[in-house]
Amino acid sequence: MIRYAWLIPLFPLAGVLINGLLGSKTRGAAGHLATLMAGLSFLVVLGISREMILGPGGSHTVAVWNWITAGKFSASLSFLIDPLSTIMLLVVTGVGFVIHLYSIGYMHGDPGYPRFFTYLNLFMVSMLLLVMGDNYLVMFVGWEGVGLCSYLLIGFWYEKKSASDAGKKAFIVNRIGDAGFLLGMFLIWSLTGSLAYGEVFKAELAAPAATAIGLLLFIGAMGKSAQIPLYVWLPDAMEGPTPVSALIHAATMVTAGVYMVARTSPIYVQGPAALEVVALVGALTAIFAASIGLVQNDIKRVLAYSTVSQLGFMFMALGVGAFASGIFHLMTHAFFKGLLFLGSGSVIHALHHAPADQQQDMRYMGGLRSKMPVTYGTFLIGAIAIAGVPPFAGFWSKDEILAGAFFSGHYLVWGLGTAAAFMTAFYMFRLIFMTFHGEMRVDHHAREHIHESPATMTVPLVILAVLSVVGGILPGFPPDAGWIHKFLAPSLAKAPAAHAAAGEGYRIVKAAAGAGEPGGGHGTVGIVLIALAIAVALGGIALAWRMYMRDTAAPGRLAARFPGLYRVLLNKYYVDEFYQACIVEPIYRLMRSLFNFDQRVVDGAVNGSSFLTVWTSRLSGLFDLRTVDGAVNGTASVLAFFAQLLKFIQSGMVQNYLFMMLLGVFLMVSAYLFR
Amino acid sequence: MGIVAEALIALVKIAVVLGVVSLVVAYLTYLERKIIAHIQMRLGPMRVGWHGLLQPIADGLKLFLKEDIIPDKADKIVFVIAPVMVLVPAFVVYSVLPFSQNFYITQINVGLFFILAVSSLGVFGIVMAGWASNSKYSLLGALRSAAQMLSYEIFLGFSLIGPLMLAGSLNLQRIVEAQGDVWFVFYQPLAFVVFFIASLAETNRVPFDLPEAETELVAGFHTEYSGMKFAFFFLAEYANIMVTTAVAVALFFGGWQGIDWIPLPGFVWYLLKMGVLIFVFIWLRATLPRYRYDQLMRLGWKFMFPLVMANIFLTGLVKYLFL
Amino acid sequence: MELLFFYIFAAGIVGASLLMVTRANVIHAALSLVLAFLFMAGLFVLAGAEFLAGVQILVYAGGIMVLYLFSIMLMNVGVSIRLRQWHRQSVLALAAALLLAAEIWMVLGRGGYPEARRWPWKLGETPGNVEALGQVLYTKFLFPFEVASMLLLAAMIGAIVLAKRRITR
Amino acid sequence: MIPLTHFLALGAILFLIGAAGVLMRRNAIMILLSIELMLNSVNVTFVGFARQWADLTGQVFAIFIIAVAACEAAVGLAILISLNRDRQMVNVDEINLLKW
Repeated sequence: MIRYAWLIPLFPLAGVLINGLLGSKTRGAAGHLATLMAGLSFLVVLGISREMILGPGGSHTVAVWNWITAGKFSASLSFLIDPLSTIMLLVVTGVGFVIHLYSIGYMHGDPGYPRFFTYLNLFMVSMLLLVMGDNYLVMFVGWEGVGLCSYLLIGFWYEKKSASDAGKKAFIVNRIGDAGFLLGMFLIWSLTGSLAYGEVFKAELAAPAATAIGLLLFIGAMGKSAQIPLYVWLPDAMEGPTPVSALIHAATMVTAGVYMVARTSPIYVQGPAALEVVALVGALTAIFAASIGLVQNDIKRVLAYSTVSQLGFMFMALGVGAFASGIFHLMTHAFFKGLLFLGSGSVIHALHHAPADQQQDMRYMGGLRSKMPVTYGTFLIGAIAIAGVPPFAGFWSKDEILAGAFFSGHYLVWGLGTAAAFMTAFYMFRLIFMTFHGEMRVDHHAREHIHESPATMTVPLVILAVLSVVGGILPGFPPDAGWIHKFLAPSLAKAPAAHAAAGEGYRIVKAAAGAGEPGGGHGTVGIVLIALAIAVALGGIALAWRMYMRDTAAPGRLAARFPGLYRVLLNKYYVDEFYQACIVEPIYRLMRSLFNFDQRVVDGAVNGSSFLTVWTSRLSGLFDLRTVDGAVNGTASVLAFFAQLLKFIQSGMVQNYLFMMLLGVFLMVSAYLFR
Repeated sequence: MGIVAEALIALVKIAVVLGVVSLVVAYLTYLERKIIAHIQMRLGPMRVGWHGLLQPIADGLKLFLKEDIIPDKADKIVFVIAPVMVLVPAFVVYSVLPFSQNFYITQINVGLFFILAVSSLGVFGIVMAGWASNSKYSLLGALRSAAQMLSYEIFLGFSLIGPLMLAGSLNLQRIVEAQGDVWFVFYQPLAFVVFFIASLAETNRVPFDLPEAETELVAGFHTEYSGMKFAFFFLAEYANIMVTTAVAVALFFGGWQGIDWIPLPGFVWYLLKMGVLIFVFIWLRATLPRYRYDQLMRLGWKFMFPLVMANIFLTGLVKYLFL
Repeated sequence: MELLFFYIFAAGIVGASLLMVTRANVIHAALSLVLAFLFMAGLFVLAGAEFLAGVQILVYAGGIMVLYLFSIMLMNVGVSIRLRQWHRQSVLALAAALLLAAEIWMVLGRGGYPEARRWPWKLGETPGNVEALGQVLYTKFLFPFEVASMLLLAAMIGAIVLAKRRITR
Repeated sequence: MIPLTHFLALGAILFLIGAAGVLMRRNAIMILLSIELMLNSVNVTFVGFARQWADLTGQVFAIFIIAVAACEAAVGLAILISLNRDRQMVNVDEINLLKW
């Protein structure tokens, strides 16, 4: 089965070709076709993962075709099937298939229906290339492909200015990250002479080199996975259709950075400083985004900031060396965040008769529980899962991350993470209470149109809800020694034994934990940590209940008491404004000053010289007419001389250019001869 | 055997083949006139010799002795080279034809490819002649023939791929041997039909004689030619007919292989089969009207091209599945 | 013997190409080029590339050059014969070309090429050049081959679009 | 045996004749013909190398060059024909709208 791995991206590619070229013919069938294609590749993935999980596993390379061979450089289009890519394939095709199914209902009747599914399938192809490629070049192709699809899908309703702006923003911000990735790739190639994982990871790198590679690649991951400071595009990306937000901007694409860092873990462990940066950036992002999420009123924006925050958790895990936990969290997050997004889509779908600015605003919702029981139930499961209440999925992975941070001696990271977990629980239940409980604040006109969504939308919700319940405990119990750790172990590097930050404190804690292995999670400290995590989650929920159910005036009072803090949070720490003022504006100002320079100095010089000419000619006209004529003609002939010279180069005649080419060849051969 | 002896033997073979071909070609003109005459209920040439048997020789003498006119405004060099350029490829092709098991001038492993390549050069003579004459009729004839021969060469080439795939060799002797049991015409009827039509067009024969359509273009590309140069064009046309029929016999009708219990030498069988095909050529001329130019192109590109492609595909499929 | 034939063919090619470059009449130039191609086919046979020699005649001489002649006849070149033939940069270009020739001469003079190998088959044998070429072309070079066919298709469509007369309705 | 340098020298000579033709002639058709010659000079070189190493790659690429030459001829001639139809000229140095 594994040798048929090339079928996985081929099915969605067929969908792209059919829907993309014959979209006007397939129209209504486009969604079913695209879903079928996603389902077929999911089936292949299931077959492969059956062999990988139940069978011998191992690492397999499926060569498709030798792509580039130039001198010493060679890259092939070949796929790597190993435990890590198997997990990613399951997530991508599984969640992808469910969301395709959901989109059939959600996008029904949209004028761009076939276009939407073409993009969605194209995204699948790119994401699969990214995940399956066995070298950095193929991964980069996928990386750029998902970026393109993200741009296309955010700006799917391009007639809306905010949507097309958001698309452009995502594209440009990603480009900064991609430049980092590209530089990292160059560095890898120049240091190891190859881009294939197998050969790159075998190479022994000096710590500074590995750190440099790690940091450059992490810049790429920052862009794609929305980490500080390149996270600004993700909240705006919610302008796209909700299934897109669920698939691309929650479950799969934004985790590409996590996957990439995990895949590159053999390099990262050789440059521990890079890992420190990853951990710190992850922790900061987690708490930063979570704090913004506390006060947002747009339902999708809350989820978007939550995504940024959870991605921060994943990077935290990678940074502290708990690679498997990071991937584990990636997987569980794909389940419950996909679920939450789809649930919010269902809510928005129900409210599409409300005024446009109220459809996504939680202040105009409330009391939807009785009208949409399935959506409510599944949404609640997702919220509990993300809050980290056992035995739901989020608990297992998040607890592992926090424990990993603690036991590797990253107390600051652990503290930030715990605080972020508390906030997560709070804002998720704030969202639940504001949306589904309390009195109904929906516009009167839209009230009678509220209804439960059709089956194509609720079935995916139920599927994901089930996964959110069992997706954590099945592979992740017992903590830090669950099945997923054993499965992933061959693909990932071992965490560096003595972590840079792990100093004296680490040893003390290790002694206190009484467990031999770092990150073992057993012993008294481990149990205390678990209890603390549960307490934090429940505390967040309780606080939300107190503020939004029992004492509904409390939030207002709080905002009134800390007006500055509230405004800062509401305005997302003014980061967008900061970028506008510090990066975009200076560029504009530079251009304006250049323009002014051109106007004043250059034009001034020209005008001045003409003035000078007039003046001198007038003067010498009095003096001697012949001298003037001579001077003028002289100037003209000098100009003409240079013009003739320059004209020769820019003649517009092909043959002149070809002559230059021949001269170039001549010079090159000369260089070879007389070197 | 020394190089000199080898060269001498080769020269003798060449002389024999050329002599026979020239003679046969001369009598082909007689045959054509006679057959068409009888089809049209006439007698044909009767005066020179018994039933006009010496007519070709008389014609040859006449052409040989006639004044050789070169038009004033013509491009002299090209005008003179053109007839040679037509005749040479037509004769060169005979060097690889397997007239019998043992009798051939040479045998090369790319024989069929060689024939295609060399016969594709024939069009140059026609184009040169048409252009050098500096006459409207000639130029039109040349343009027509350039487009026509270029197009039909493609179908001609593609139609040969079918038998080629069955024989698995480009060597004509191998191809003939591969037809020991069944002639390829039975395996490849489509290919043969296309080949036959394309060779009609390649040799500028009715119903594809547009380059020399006497009702529109006087005599097409050779309007301005006379005397020996005209004879060259004439010879080349019949030589080409013989070549295409010879190729057809080698590829589709089992070459020199005959019926076992009739003890005839191989080359007799070969010539007999060629004779039958040549008779069909002449027969067609007496029967069919001429195609219009657009009809010619449509027939080629829209009908024969897909047909021959389908034939190749089917042959490949059958060969892959059953052989 | 081989060397003698090589010199004959090389002289033919060079002579015909010089003739081609210097003709005022485009038709004469094209015909000289055909001559050069025929010699070149001979050269290819000499170098053991029989199939290539055939392709050279069939495609180049019999196809592409006929296309040239055909187009030239469509274009009425009579006028251009009477115009100035040489570009203004001729002298410079010639000088540069000669200089380059001298340089290439020097490069070739350095020599140092490895010993020539023999083809594993003889000229004219049946499992020979053609079969081997087909084997390589449809396996190792299948992808370039497909690309070349796509290129031909694109060129065909492009040529039709470019040369077609706009029919205004 | 023919030395490899013979093939290379022949190729270089042909290439330079072609290049000179491209650079020195005004007539567009002459330029196209010269380009054909240049392409063929590369073929000669390829075939020479193929023989030297008894490796068919050179011949395969010569075939590809012929395919490319066919494309070039078709498109080039199509451009010339439409140019000739619109402007009645074939001299390349008169096509200089790019210069102003």
